[in-house]
Amino acid sequence: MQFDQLLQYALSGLSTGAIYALIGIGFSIIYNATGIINFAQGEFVMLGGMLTLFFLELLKLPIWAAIPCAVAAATVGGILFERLAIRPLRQATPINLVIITIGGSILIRGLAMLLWGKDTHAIPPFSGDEPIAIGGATVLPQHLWILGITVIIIAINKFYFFHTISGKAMRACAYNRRAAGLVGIDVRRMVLFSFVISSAMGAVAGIIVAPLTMVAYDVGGMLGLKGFCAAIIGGMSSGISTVLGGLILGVLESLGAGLISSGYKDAIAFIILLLLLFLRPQGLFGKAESERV
Amino acid sequence: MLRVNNVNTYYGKVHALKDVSLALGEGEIVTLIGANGAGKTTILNTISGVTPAASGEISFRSESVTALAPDRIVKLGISQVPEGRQVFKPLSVEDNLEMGAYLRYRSSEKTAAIHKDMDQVFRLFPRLEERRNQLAGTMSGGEQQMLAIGRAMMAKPKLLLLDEPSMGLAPLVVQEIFRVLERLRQETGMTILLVEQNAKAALKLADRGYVMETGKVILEGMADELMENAEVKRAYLGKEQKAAPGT
Amino acid sequence: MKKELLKFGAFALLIMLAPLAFKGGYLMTVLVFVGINTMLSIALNLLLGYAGQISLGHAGFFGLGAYLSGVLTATYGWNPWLSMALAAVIVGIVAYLIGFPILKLKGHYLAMATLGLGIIIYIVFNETVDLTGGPSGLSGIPNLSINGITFDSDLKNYYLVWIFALLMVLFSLNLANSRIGRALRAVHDSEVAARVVGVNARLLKVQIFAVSATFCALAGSLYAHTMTFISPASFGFTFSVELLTMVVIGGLGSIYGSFLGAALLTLLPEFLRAAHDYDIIIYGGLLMVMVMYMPGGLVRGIPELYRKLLKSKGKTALKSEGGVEHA
Amino acid sequence: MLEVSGISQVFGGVTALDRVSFTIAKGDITGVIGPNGAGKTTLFNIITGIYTQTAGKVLLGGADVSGLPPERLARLGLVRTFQNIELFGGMTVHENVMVGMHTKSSSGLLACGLKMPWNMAEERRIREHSLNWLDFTGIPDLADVTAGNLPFGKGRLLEIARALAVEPQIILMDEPAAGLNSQETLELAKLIQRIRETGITVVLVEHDMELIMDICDRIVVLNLGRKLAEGTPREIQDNHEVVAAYLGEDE
Amino acid sequence: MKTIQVVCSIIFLCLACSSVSFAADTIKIGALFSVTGPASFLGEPMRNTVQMVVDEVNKAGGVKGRKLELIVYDTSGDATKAVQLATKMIKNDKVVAIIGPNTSGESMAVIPVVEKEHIPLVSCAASIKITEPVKKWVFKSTPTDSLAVAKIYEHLQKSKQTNVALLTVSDGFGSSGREQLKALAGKYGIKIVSDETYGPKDTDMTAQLTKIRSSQAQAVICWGTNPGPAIIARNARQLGIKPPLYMSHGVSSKKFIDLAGDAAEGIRLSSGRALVAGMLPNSDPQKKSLQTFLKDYQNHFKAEGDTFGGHAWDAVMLIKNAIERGGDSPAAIRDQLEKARNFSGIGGVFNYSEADHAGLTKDAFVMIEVKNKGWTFAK
Repeated sequence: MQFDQLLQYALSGLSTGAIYALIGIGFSIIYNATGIINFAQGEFVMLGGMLTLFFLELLKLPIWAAIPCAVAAATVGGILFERLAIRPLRQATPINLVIITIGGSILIRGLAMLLWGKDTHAIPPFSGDEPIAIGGATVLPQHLWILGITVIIIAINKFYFFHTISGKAMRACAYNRRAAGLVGIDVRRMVLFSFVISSAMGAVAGIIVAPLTMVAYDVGGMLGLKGFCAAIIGGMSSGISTVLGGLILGVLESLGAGLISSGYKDAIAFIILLLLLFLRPQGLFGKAESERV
Repeated sequence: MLRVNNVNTYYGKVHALKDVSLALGEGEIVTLIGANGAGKTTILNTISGVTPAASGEISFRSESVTALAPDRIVKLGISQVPEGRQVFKPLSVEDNLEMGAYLRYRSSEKTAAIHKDMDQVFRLFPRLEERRNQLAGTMSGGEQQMLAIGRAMMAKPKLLLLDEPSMGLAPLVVQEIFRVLERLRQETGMTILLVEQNAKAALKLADRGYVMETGKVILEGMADELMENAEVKRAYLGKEQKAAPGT
Repeated sequence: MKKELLKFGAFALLIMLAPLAFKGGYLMTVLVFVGINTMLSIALNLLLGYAGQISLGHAGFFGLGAYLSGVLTATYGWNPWLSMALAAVIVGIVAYLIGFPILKLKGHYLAMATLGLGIIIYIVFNETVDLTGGPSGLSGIPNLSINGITFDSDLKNYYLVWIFALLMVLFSLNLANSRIGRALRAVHDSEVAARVVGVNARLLKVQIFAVSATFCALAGSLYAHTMTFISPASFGFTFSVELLTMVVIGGLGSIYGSFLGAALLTLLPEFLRAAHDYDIIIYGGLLMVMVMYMPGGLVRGIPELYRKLLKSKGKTALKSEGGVEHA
Repeated sequence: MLEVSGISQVFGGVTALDRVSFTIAKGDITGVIGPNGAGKTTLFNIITGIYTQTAGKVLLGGADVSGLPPERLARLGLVRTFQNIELFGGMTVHENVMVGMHTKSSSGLLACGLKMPWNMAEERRIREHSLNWLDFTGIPDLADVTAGNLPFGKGRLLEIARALAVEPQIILMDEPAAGLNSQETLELAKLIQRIRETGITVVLVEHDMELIMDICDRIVVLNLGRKLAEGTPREIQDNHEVVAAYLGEDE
Repeated sequence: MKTIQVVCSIIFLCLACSSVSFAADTIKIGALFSVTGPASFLGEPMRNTVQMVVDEVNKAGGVKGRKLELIVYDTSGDATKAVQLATKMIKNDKVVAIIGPNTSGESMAVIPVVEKEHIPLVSCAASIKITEPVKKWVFKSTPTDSLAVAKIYEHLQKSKQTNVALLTVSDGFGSSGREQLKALAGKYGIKIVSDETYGPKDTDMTAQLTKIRSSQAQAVICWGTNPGPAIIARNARQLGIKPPLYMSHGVSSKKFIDLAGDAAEGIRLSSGRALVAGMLPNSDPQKKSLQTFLKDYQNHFKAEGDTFGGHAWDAVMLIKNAIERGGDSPAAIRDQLEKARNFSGIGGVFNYSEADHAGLTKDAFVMIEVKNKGWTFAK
């Protein structure tokens, strides 16, 4: 019984954590390319879910068509955001960037509210909702979709960043913008790319999680913060450490809720985050040398 | 091939280049020497578009490149090997070289051609081939310098700008690097603008040289002439103290 | 120095006479909150504008002040003034202690840590139901009173709050023009250079963090005693962000800017009410536009705008003259 | 006055400094020179407490000050300037120098905010006293200019005035002549000599050899992280190793 | 400094202008709802309903020949704003009575204002604290949560389920429910074996439910508003939780069934009669009001009216009736409200008195069960 419980906590935590991881990677990609913490990242998660709903219900598209349309539309949103809010900024101090992305997130949320109303909506699961037993625990098919798609996205990411020219150029740019310019990489293009990728990833996260959690115009805030946490735990890397960061956060939350106190579970997550920042500001897996100050 | 006419550049409030003019002919190796802070690096960065000129004119193959962005200038055939190497440390040696050819990939040049050039870089620097899958950050300073040169060559430049390739390197390594530059010139006939503090090594390699001091070109001439010029030594070490002290 | 005093005098006079214009209308209520928000944004500005350290958790200190004061008076029947003083001291000490580890962090990491701190405090308000009343809030907090005068009307509260706010303005102005204020601004401009000439940057940052938190706690106590009811929702992350916005929109490093920012953001909903549901969009959009086109905040942006307007007037005048010539 | 003994610094496997030792005598002007990448700036950063060395000791007036943070060193009378001048750009020239008197004043935060009488008196002293240093460096007429708007050369003078306001025993200058024109460099040389006359020990890292050779009493040469030579300007100019390090080896 | 003065004077001038109120021969009623913010799902139908009722009343000739004028402000769920806006309605708009706010926190915050200014308030929030102890000027139309708790406990008692697990949301609604659930348990011989909470924005409650599963609970009571309970219903189904799931009236709208889908089947909840209006016997005193409300709402908004809107309907009607009986001064409205008897509204049959400003009994609630994506009376 005790083991079954633990298994259930772990499984629930993993699927929540996978979402945090996807959002967290979105944060890291933009951060590495531009040095910006994009507080509007959570809104792309919301857009993913809301747009899927829009294509499903209003345009009556089948789900397999609605999803790519939603991702594409959210990505366009990301491009617009970069072009209209980030690029024209004259004094791009960190504080101004924080405020402009917060302003952007309020704006996007407001637009979504006006367009689609304040109601919460359900989205049908991709393949039924008959629980599947794993050991003494149960999961839904959607959980498997979440884990599966997360793995695929991370694999695609890995492939992109390590095996394509454009991906390598982005890493080069993240490491040393000036040298990247000197070999002919257009830095502004890479910044735009980073917004494209992370808005698309945010949207995917929003879509795969929507059948479980439902969507409303205001779901982005908290998810965004948790994703940010995951990215910090992972040391702002756009790779596996942020994934681990997300999973650890998800599992800790789930265990915290199950074993300690459900009321304080978010507090537990944030206390761990604070301790981590105090003791290892470079993230749980970062090397001490790559200290970011 | 390259003409720099009366260029003035500012770093914030510092007037780093004062009416600097120089010229390079096709196939020439020209060196720019002078003490630190003389403005040598600034010239290279101004040519590369990193720190644009406030006034003056730069033309490459009779085309103006004065106000272009760095990536456009690379596209026209000017590659810089920056001071302090600045290789992409988290990327492997091979990836670094691929990044050098970034624009060629973007203009969808055949991968085979690019790989052929990579093999040529490996021929020049066999040590890079041994370490092709190693992360650039884990290599020694000399190897990183070789990689930086290789990376710049991958763009198939017509003009190579080299910024202090000997900086912080042990004498033996410096010798090796200069030997490679010599070979590079023999094999490809590449035009090179070499910024060096190590004046002897640079002048030995170069056809011509310019001497800079506090943002100005104070001397120019054939390499062997400059080698003998006492003024060069003065530019480095200050005027001789033997003659009446206090002047 | 004299100029500075004159400025303050004029400002104080303006504030003290403002009620005459409204005759106890509802705007007095709003102006009470402008006062409280001015205190809060001054507090944050001391930290952000002077010492250059961001905080996304200041609503937490505001809440701590409000709850300490509220619980001590409403539940334990303490004297409001005493509980207010105690709340300020406790919050100051807590901030001082937590300041050492937290201010070691920089930039986005500091933002994240303070954000986390704010959320933890918020959760504690929510969860310690027996003490705070939890999400339903805490009611029955008494008004402050002195010499038999109870601060129970908007007008009285206005003067109560603004006397505190003006004292804070004065304190902050004094501080800004003192060795400590200069050292803080020096740390902001170049930490390494400040340290090299003997400024203990770390200690100074922690001290100002504690002062900033104490100011927030005072504002919180005043809020609790004027509202007589508090609930955790007023002290969440959103409010921290709103405070940050006030400071940036008002103008970093300017005490009067803090007032402008607080006034604008507190009064803005009054103007946006006409826009109904569109207000959130206008709010978000305005935030972005302000940062884009007035990155120095109102306090620098307005004079600049004014100059530009003058210039463009001059230009059009010139142009028309030119036109005449050509004609 | 200042003694550096056996300083080594390793950055991520690369040795930037290798067992560097030398002593600086009280009242001297000492130059530290060397080609690019020789480790001069690293050494400077170690002495002034910005980096902590991997090995070795720094002694100030006989006391071990290794690893002390810069603010402590300032109180012990060691102060520095920066190559790319680090001014407090948002403050006036006068205020910049007033910050320099931080260690020579003591009012606490509360006293400052509440304008206590003793704080007022101290403030007046700081205000007046700091003007002397502007006079000393020859920029008293710029007192009310915002530091960020100063031309580079004047900024350099301000930085020195601010450092002098600390009333140090020893001042380290990182490339003070960088970015100055020849007239300004000349004035700088005079200023440095006047500083020495007040009894302050001066250490320079400099590339302007003329300046170094003109005003230094002793010179320390670094190359590739090691101490290459040490001596009077004459000795250094005649040292073959130094010439080789600068101009390249004769093969 | 000049600029500051200029700016200040501009701001003050603007405000002075905007605060001029126009006198007209209408009866002004204020309404405070959080049309945006976390409780907007309550505030929006309430605002719609109030607007609708006022329009209908005016169409029918108004009250005693005078038109009603509605002043609605959005509090966006912020207690501070609620207080400001309440003051604004009273001082600038000169309203004679206020409806709302719809959250307990905001209502509690507004109470000192109306008490001081002597303006009657009919709150649309659930917390028992609003009218207990009785405050002279404060009434409430939304049934107190303790009544809903009593109804559920009565049901559990009947079916002999004594061990219950609580899963409540950590916002005003949930924590007030949790308090009542704990307070009344003893009275009905109920034992609380597990007491869990979740955050209003949480997306997965399997951890809490797993813990509940391992307890000895015979029933699970969830207190929250959408979407949380829908997620809980789905999580419970996923985990195969056997004990029946009880919900509060916080989910009594069709929306809940839409969100929870199949997982909603069999869930029981305490609710007002609006959900089952069609199934009520004609003898039910509320039937007429319910049908009017539902019909009007359908006509106006092309959507199904829910209980939440209903609470606002009751509030306006109570005030309207009070004005009809006694005139339009705030004091008269207050006195007449206190004398309201046997008013059959949407939320129940109201009987206000000097000692009771909530006016309802637990019979305001019925136990309902979800069956075939619809509602039936629970056995």
